[in-house]
Amino acid sequence: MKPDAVELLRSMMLIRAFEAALMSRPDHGFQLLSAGEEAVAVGLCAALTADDQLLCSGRSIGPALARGLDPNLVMAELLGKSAGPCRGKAGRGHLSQPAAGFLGAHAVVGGNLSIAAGAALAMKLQRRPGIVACIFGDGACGAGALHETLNIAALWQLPLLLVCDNNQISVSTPRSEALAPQRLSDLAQPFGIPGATVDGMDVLAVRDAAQRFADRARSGSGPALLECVSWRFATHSTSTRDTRPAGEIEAIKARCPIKRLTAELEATGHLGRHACEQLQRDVDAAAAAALRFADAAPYPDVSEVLTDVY
Amino acid sequence: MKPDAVELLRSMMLIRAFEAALMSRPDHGFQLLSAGEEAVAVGLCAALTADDQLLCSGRSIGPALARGLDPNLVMAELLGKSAGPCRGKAGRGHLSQPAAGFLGAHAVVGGNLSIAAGAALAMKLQRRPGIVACIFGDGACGAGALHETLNIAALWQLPLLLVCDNNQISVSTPRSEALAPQRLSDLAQPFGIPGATVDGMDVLAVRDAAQRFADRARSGSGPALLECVSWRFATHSTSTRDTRPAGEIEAIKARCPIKRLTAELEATGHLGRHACEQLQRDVDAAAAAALRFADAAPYPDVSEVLTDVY
Amino acid sequence: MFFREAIARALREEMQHDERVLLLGQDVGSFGGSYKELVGLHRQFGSERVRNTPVAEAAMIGVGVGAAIAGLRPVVSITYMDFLMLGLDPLVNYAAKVRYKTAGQLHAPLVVKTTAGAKRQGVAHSQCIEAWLMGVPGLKVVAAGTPADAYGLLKAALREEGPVVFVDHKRLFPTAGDVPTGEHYTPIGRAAVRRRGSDVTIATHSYMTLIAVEAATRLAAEGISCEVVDLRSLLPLDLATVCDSAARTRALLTLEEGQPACGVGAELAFRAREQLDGLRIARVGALPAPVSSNPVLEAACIPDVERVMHAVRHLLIP
Amino acid sequence: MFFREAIARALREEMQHDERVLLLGQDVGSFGGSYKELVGLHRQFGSERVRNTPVAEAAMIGVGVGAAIAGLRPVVSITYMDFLMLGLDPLVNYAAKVRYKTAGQLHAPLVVKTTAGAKRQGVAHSQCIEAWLMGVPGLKVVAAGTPADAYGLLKAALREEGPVVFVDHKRLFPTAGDVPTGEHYTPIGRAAVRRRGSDVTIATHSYMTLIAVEAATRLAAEGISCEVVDLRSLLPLDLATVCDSAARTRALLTLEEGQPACGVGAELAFRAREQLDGLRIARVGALPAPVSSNPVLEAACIPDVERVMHAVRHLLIP
Ligand SMILES: Cc1ncc(C[n+]2csc(CCOP(=O)(O)OP(=O)(O)O)c2C)c(N)n1
Ligand SMILES: Cc1ncc(C[n+]2csc(CCOP(=O)(O)OP(=O)(O)O)c2C)c(N)n1
Ligand SMILES: [Mg+2]
Ligand SMILES: [Mg+2]
Repeated sequence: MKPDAVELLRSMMLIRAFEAALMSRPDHGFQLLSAGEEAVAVGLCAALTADDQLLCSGRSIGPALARGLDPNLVMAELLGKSAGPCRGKAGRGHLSQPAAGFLGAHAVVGGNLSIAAGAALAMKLQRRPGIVACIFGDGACGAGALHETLNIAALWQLPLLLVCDNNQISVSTPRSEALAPQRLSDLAQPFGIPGATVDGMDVLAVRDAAQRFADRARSGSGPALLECVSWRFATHSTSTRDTRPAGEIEAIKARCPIKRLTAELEATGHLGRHACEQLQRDVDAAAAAALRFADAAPYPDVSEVLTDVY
Repeated sequence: MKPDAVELLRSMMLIRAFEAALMSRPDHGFQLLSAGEEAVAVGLCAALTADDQLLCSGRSIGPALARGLDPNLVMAELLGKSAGPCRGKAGRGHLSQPAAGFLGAHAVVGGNLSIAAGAALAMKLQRRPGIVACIFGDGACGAGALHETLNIAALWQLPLLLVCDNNQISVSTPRSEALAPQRLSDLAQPFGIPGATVDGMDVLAVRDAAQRFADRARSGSGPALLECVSWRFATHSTSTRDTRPAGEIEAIKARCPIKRLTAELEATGHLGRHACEQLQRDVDAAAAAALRFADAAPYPDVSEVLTDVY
Repeated sequence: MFFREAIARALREEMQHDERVLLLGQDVGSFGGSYKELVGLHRQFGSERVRNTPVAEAAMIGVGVGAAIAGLRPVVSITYMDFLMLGLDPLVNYAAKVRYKTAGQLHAPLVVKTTAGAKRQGVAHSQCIEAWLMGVPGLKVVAAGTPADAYGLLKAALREEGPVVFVDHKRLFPTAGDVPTGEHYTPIGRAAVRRRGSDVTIATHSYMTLIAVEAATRLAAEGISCEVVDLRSLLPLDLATVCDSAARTRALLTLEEGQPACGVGAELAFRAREQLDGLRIARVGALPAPVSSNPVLEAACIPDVERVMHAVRHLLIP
Repeated sequence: MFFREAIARALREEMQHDERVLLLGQDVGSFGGSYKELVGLHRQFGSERVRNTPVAEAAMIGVGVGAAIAGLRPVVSITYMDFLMLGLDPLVNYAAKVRYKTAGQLHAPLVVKTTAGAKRQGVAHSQCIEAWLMGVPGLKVVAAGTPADAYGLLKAALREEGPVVFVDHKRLFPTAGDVPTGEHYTPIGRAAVRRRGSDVTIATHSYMTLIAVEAATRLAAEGISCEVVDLRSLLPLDLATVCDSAARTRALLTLEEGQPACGVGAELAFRAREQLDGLRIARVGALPAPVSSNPVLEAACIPDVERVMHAVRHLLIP
């Protein structure tokens, strides 16, 4: 087991704690939570460097924090405060901080795929060292955008890592009702793009697969499609009802990627109970601080309604 | 060799003769010709029945005639005359005659794919015996429409036969520059849809493959993707310049599906030289008659500009 | 009855009447639609006729049109009007033109139901692009402002021979209002006067009708009498009702939630002035900016009661 | 110089100046564009910077925007404006909003070049939907009517910080006109007076400018003096130039090839009347029908010199 596994654990725990803190402010409107899917974002980001850029779907809290964005700023943005990197204009669904390697979220399902390809084209033509990674849901795999992007990425051998966070559901629609392919990573095959499917609840498996594909893209060998099979713990958004039976949700929660890594680290002696509790206190404190920071920050001034349009 | 091979030959010859006649009227504007690709339309249509519907791209002369539309009416439509099935409103690119099993052409590349799926859904839900076939170009394989349609067709097990007339070029862009997949029929694989690639210059091969997939769809076993590798003899449209070197075009023309079937039929004794010449006279006469019919027909009245809008 | 229930009722009745009616869309199944406006339909009609689709707006509309020309009467639900953009090709380039280009051989009785408007969902889930559709010959476009019209217009749309876009609104689903218990159809192409008045005509549609009525109520206290016309149908436009009203009031305020540039109000103003010389006109719409999910910025961007009141007062300054 | 050559020249110069400029589109390579308006670029700049794409309008614009936010200055060629519909999601929902939603962290210097208008290509290759774009904050929209402006506006578009849609026209490519040999930029947001006159102002854009000038020439023989304003920029609109002219003539005819409903003329009329009380206004646009490839029906549908002359005469009846 690599030494940075504890860091991955901390990162996942931070996301979970951050979302718990966020949930104490339902007055700020609905949010799309990453709980259950932390391993996908964290595993992927472990394979990215400062030269790279990450894009994602509207389910963006996990990706943003995994990419290393300051929780204070992320919380401010989500609550619509001007201390956010987008001055509260993006809010949920459109969070970004390009200077931190996070081209960010776009709430149109599948909408970020071709944009990520374009960013990868720029990287390649400008001979910059980075690659572009893009996280999207299983839902996006029904959209033509994936096909068009796979084809162009393959033709132009773009340094692009497409990561499907397949939580097996789109709002209420189970993946099986919306997607004919047995394995979503097979969609890459006809284009000659390498694909792999990994357990998205296993952060180390995600990281290793992402690392392999990222190295490949970095070396100029072109794009890849990584499918991470995960489970969504919460409802689609915090204002959406769940159609899954309560028992099923309990079973899903038992597969928690945080519990799983914790158990592994404890079993292999890489993490003691005490250190684990300390981690929890740390991330809880960071989340609480983020909420305090965001609460203290002002809303944007009403005049900003007309700034940065052109 | 099946006894109807001579009929297939006649159908291909009619398309060729029809287009030659049409070309004597450049004053009517550009046309998208099917020369070289007759075997695809004719082979497919040999597998369709009166219960079925055919859709195609803007390159629609071959498909329309192969489907059995009256050449007189087709010519009238192409020349914008009110004797056409669409009263000259459709003209090139949008020709149709649904009552004859030809839902017809749509000049948006890839635009007919999902429409064909919808028609197939109607067939299925209304428990009608027919299937829907849709011819599209290699160019359309770069469009997301194909992906979305394959997925839905597979999920809903639609009686849909998708036929890619892969003439290996889109306007001036060679297929290799626009499409990463090695075999376009592989695009069906991830969806669990059967696919096959056949020689699109061999009308019997096209017919046999189409028959197999049509029977399958008819029996309720769902969609299929048939790729027919063909060659475009003419320029993209009659007003477009060619970027292919003259020598290449000569080589292409040597692969003529009509010559090929004629030679086979002659070699196997199914067709004598005399019968062949008679066929040629027949189709030439039919084409000339079509042109006379169309020439004699009036243009629509100017008042028709506002009819059939709603 | 709630607006959302009126939608479900209209669909239920039409699906009972006519086997050819079917519903396609994301999460239209047991989930019952993003705003519960389809609750119960899946249970009653099953997965054949109430079909969940993938997230593939282009194909959803394409499949809808294809099924329509082949004999069904599909309703395609596009959850957010912003994503209608993804399906404009089949809607505009095919559905709206198929009757014309086939000289009447084919027609496409398709209803596209979609939800416009802002409710804290941000730049790509808030737009109102109904004005785009008003320039598409071959389409009809309706937008209900009350539960009764949600019911009546949707039923009328399902009896049309050609494609109809039925626009509802996030903020309308939870509103309540009377819906006659007997079956009825709201004719497409007829506006409704929501409030009588004599000083100014406010012509609007969808959720903004509620804003207009509220502004009218508050302006009445200032001695200003507003007539509120709910357009209901945007294509065709009921110019007669607007002009009848404006001929009396001599002042027209158009109000829309979307962008005013090349908007509903611009069109209405042009046509009203062709009929009524010297009519005073003003328009209110969104500010020229994207609609943020930010509570401050969203509220600032889209029209509210204060802005309508201000515009009316300003219009009436002699 | 031909209009099509002016386009190639603008791109050539800007690609020489700025390595970040690249061209993406169907058949933009050695073929040189569907109207030969890109001839020579591929030979000069190679396949890295002049890239043929698959037929995938959505991804073409998406890739363009993505490259733009990441540091390039792409020109995406969408052969026919009808197919811009397929790419409206990345254009409207992303490119036009990215500066706003990131509060200026990102901007998208993207030019979408597309060809509008009818020239015997039928219902799905003839449309003019520029009015839709005029209601999209964050976009700029220009439409050249002369070779000099094709050159100057395209160069100006390539120096913008945000997305610009550059609309040309099938019937303009083979037209000729003077283009200054020195490098120049046509400022975006400024209309041009193409002909001076005193009785009526005709405000138009793109190919219709030629129709307007021709109508003006023929009306002069009847003693009617038309001033022709070529808008050139549709978003932003140069209201000042139109109003300066209309303030003198007291009559405004708007002319566009697209649908007039919620069109360019409706918007211009609304805004001109806010400035100029009692201005007489009429508009000319396509008839409310799809544009057939049929020679009789196409000609009947879109505006021609006769219709413009008729509308001017009618407008000037006291
Ligand atoms: C083009 C488009 N259609 C519909 C929606 C509405 N919508 C928002 S999130 C979502 C579910 C997407 O599912 P998936 O891609 O699996 O992502 P997940 O929510 O599971 O993370 C949908 C349909 C949208 N945002 N964009
Ligand atoms: C969506 C769309 N984009 C672009 C065009 C312009 N166009 C017309 S035909 C054509 C070539 C299509 O190639 P292919 O599908 O291979 O058909 P072929 O012409 O070879 O029969 C193109 C790009 C179009 N009609 N539709
Ligand atoms: Mg999902
Ligand atoms: Mg081809």
